Amino acid sequence: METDELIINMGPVHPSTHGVLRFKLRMDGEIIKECTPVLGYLHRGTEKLGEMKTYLQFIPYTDRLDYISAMPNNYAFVKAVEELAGIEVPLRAEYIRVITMELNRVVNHLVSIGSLLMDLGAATMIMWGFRERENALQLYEMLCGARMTFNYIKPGGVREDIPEGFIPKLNEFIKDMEKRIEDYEQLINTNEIFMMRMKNIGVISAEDAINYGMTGPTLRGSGVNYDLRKVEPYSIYRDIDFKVCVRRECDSYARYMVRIDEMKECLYILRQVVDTMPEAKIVSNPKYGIAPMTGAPSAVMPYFPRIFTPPAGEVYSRIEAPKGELGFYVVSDGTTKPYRVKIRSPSFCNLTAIPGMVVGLKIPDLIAAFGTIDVVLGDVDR
Amino acid sequence: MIANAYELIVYILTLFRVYEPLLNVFQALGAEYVLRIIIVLVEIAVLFVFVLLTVMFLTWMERKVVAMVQSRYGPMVTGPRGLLQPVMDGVKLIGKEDIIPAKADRWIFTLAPFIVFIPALLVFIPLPFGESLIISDLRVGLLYIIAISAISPIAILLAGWASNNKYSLMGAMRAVAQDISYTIPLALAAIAVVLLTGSLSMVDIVNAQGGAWFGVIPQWFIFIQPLGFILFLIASIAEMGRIPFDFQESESELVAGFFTEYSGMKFAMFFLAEYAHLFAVSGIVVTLFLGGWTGPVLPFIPVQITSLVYFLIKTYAVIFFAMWLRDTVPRVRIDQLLNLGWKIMVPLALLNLLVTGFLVTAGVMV
Amino acid sequence: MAWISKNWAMSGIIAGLIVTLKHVLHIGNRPTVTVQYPYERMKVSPRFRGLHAVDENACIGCGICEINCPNSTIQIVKYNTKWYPQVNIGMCLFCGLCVDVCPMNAMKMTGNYELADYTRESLVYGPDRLLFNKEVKQ
Amino acid sequence: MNPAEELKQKLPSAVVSIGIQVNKPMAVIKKEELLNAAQKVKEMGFDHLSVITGIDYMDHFEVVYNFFSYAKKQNLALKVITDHEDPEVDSLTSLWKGADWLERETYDLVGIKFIGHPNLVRILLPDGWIGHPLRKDYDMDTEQFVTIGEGGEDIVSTDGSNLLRRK
Repeated sequence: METDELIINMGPVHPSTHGVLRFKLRMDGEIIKECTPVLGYLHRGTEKLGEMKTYLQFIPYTDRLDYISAMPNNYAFVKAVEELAGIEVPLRAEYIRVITMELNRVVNHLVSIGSLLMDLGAATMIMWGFRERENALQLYEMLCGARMTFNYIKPGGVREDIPEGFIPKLNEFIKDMEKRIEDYEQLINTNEIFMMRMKNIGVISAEDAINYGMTGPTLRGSGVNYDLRKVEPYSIYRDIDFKVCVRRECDSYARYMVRIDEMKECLYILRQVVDTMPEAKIVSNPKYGIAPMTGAPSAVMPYFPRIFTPPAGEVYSRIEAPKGELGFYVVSDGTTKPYRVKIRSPSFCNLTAIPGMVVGLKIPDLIAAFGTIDVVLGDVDR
Repeated sequence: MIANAYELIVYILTLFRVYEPLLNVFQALGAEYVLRIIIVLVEIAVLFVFVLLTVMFLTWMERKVVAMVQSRYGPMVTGPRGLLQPVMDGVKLIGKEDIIPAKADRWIFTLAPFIVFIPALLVFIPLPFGESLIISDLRVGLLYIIAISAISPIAILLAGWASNNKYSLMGAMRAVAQDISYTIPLALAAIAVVLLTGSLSMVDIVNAQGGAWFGVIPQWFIFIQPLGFILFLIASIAEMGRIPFDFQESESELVAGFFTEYSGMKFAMFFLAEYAHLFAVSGIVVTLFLGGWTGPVLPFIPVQITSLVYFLIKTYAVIFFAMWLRDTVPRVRIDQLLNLGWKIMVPLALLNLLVTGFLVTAGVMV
Repeated sequence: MAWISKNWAMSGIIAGLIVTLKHVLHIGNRPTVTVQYPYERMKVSPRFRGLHAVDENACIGCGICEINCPNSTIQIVKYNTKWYPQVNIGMCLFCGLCVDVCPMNAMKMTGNYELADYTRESLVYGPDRLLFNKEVKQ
Repeated sequence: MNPAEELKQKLPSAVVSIGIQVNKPMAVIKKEELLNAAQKVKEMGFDHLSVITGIDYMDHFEVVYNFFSYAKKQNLALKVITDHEDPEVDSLTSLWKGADWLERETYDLVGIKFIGHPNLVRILLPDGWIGHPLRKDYDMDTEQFVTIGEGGEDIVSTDGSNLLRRK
């Protein structure tokens, strides 16, 4: 019997490609022979924009990279700039930054697990995830006035101090989340169908994962004990007690479990940070700002640099974003605008591994593996 | 003793003293058969209206159950608690443009929704909704039901092929593979019930479950055939094509499976057929294993009404289970599904059949 | 047999069914959380970054917000003999940089988030729609 | 001894100079010796290629490779300087599979050719895009329009008059 290979275009509009990614699949029946991701449908030229905008104007654009977890993006860029200019940050600002970033990690993993489960056919989890995410977003709204695109972290500090009532609400959120994660685990972790779908699917060995440049939970799911928060502690992570969640199974289930464990670890970190937060209400470095002309400190951050010129030089600085290693390569020529901004986005580099992971599997496996890679197309295409 | 819905209508008409005059009129015209045809049409119309209303209610109920699981309200705006939402959906779908893809096979593409929809209604003919509430108590009722529901994969294949879309075709192929591999354990599990009753008639099957042990525990076949019940339930969920076995659609993999290209009223027909199927299969599960319409007889209320209520309560319980399961579990993979069907369910069903047959022959179970 | 009990005992699925049933029956703190949007609204926080508002008395029309806006959303236009910012909401990122840089604290952001409109032109909010403190002047 | 010095000791011919790039050691490598140096770097334990950055300096291009070693927890940056006319460097895809897309991206946006890359085509922009956007001399004023051809390929043109456009 004469058979023919089937070419399937999965995407750019497909329910489970998380946006506008397109997979060109060469199929033999249900089996994938070759998978070619086609990117660029969401390319907005962020790096070029970085050359056209001042340092401060570029921060809102970093929000739009990985819009599920925007706070680490803000921080990664600001950290690069701070390293370049040698700015010191008040301790309280660092604590606030860590709170926001860890909160964002929880949010990111909720969305990630939820959309993974929805792709597998269980629509409940994403609604539960969004239910808890809503509480976190309300916290963000309280903190900086925006729910997803924050523009909150600034060179030398943060935009505003935490408002009254934020910490009790955060504590409530942490308490609530701990119970909810138990629900998730009961719903998903031991579900036989889920295990059938996830175990031994999308296997990538530690060597391969490193070679592909995968980072974040996807790498830790392959058994590499690597977390930039531990390896190159930035901000106040040096003083925080937490453990790196590693799984050795290398498959999709391991990556999922890493995310669940990381959520719990995040809540642990949040508890610590809230308990040990310094009282002094200084959240920005007064050396790098001008007080407003009206004299009285305004409601918004008083010492916020209006014109900001780091010295000429170049820096590569990376942080552990929820999806992996997020790096900004910033070249400054001593003017108000960066000469070159290069974004090393975790989604882009993690996605590199997909074609190798899925050959010989079926379409449902591609979806399971792709879901555990956890990409956001804004981050891939930039 | 009123055997079926025709006789029930005749009985009601007689009760109101209109049947005799009507019969006389038609007999005078020498066209008695016209009256019969009219009565049959009336009962079919009543059935179809009932089924369609149930289907609309089920779409509402599905959304409500999903919403409750997911901490939401579900539809709330149209009508009380959003009860009129299905009507609005219907109006919306009728108003949609009816798109036929340029390279689709027009005739088959148009025909397929009807071929899906009609068997979904025909299944109800030998299904007893209550004491004497049955269109026709076919002596091969169970066989008829299994045979009729085997038509739908053909229609799905037609729809998938005619759409000229790769996703549709893959969805259709999956649907056919799944239907074939699950009709066998379904039928085998049902045959075990037939062995117990010695009849394919649905009414006989219900009547066989009418008694009670020690006057308390109803003699439902679920207690005699627990394995058969589980197999039948799983196989029928697979037949219905619902999560965890919704391969024909498998939204996140194949966009919408075989009805990717359908829109408007044609899409609505697939949609209605799906829920009609859900209702029918739940009714069959109830009839075969949960005692059908049997239940305690209440005084002063006609047994037709109480039995219908019992039947509907049990059926909605099964439907709720299907919806509840749908909100809990992910979808299995197609090859895992076929493995489950052929390597586990078919042998278990055969084993169940063997043991049942042995016990029936030995006279332990009657 | 061990394989069957491991894979087909369905204990995980039953555990999941229990969790979802708890939600259906609202057992344990599991309320319905939906906010029925057009009929009920959530309260936005005081810091919410919505539509801009300009203090008519404080604004000096210096144009610093115009310079600092990343998307060139703001233009300084003449209105009632003075110069005021005009904001094109259709391009606005709602980043709040204009609020941060205003030397007179004249620029504010309100909690108004229902900004959808039928035409692009009506998304341009001129000083007549942005200014507050109008009554003080008269 | 930091890794850049170690590299200079091992491959004195390849390393032009060494320096510090904000607390990360950096070595400037001769263009011809890049593959050699990368091989050596990998042997030294730098198994994680974090990012490849191409920078247009108007008169020359720089390609910066940032490495990290999981075992030693050290950073190292390699920098290659190419001329502006015909920027070409060796591809590292044979050593790091992750370099594949990073190099394609650099080619796409900066226009640096990687010799030996198996599939050096544009990755983010459509095929046939005119110019490389992250070059400083990229023409920002020319509008380019992408349509999809019969075979599904991208067609880039500068004439948008026949397209349906919003006002």
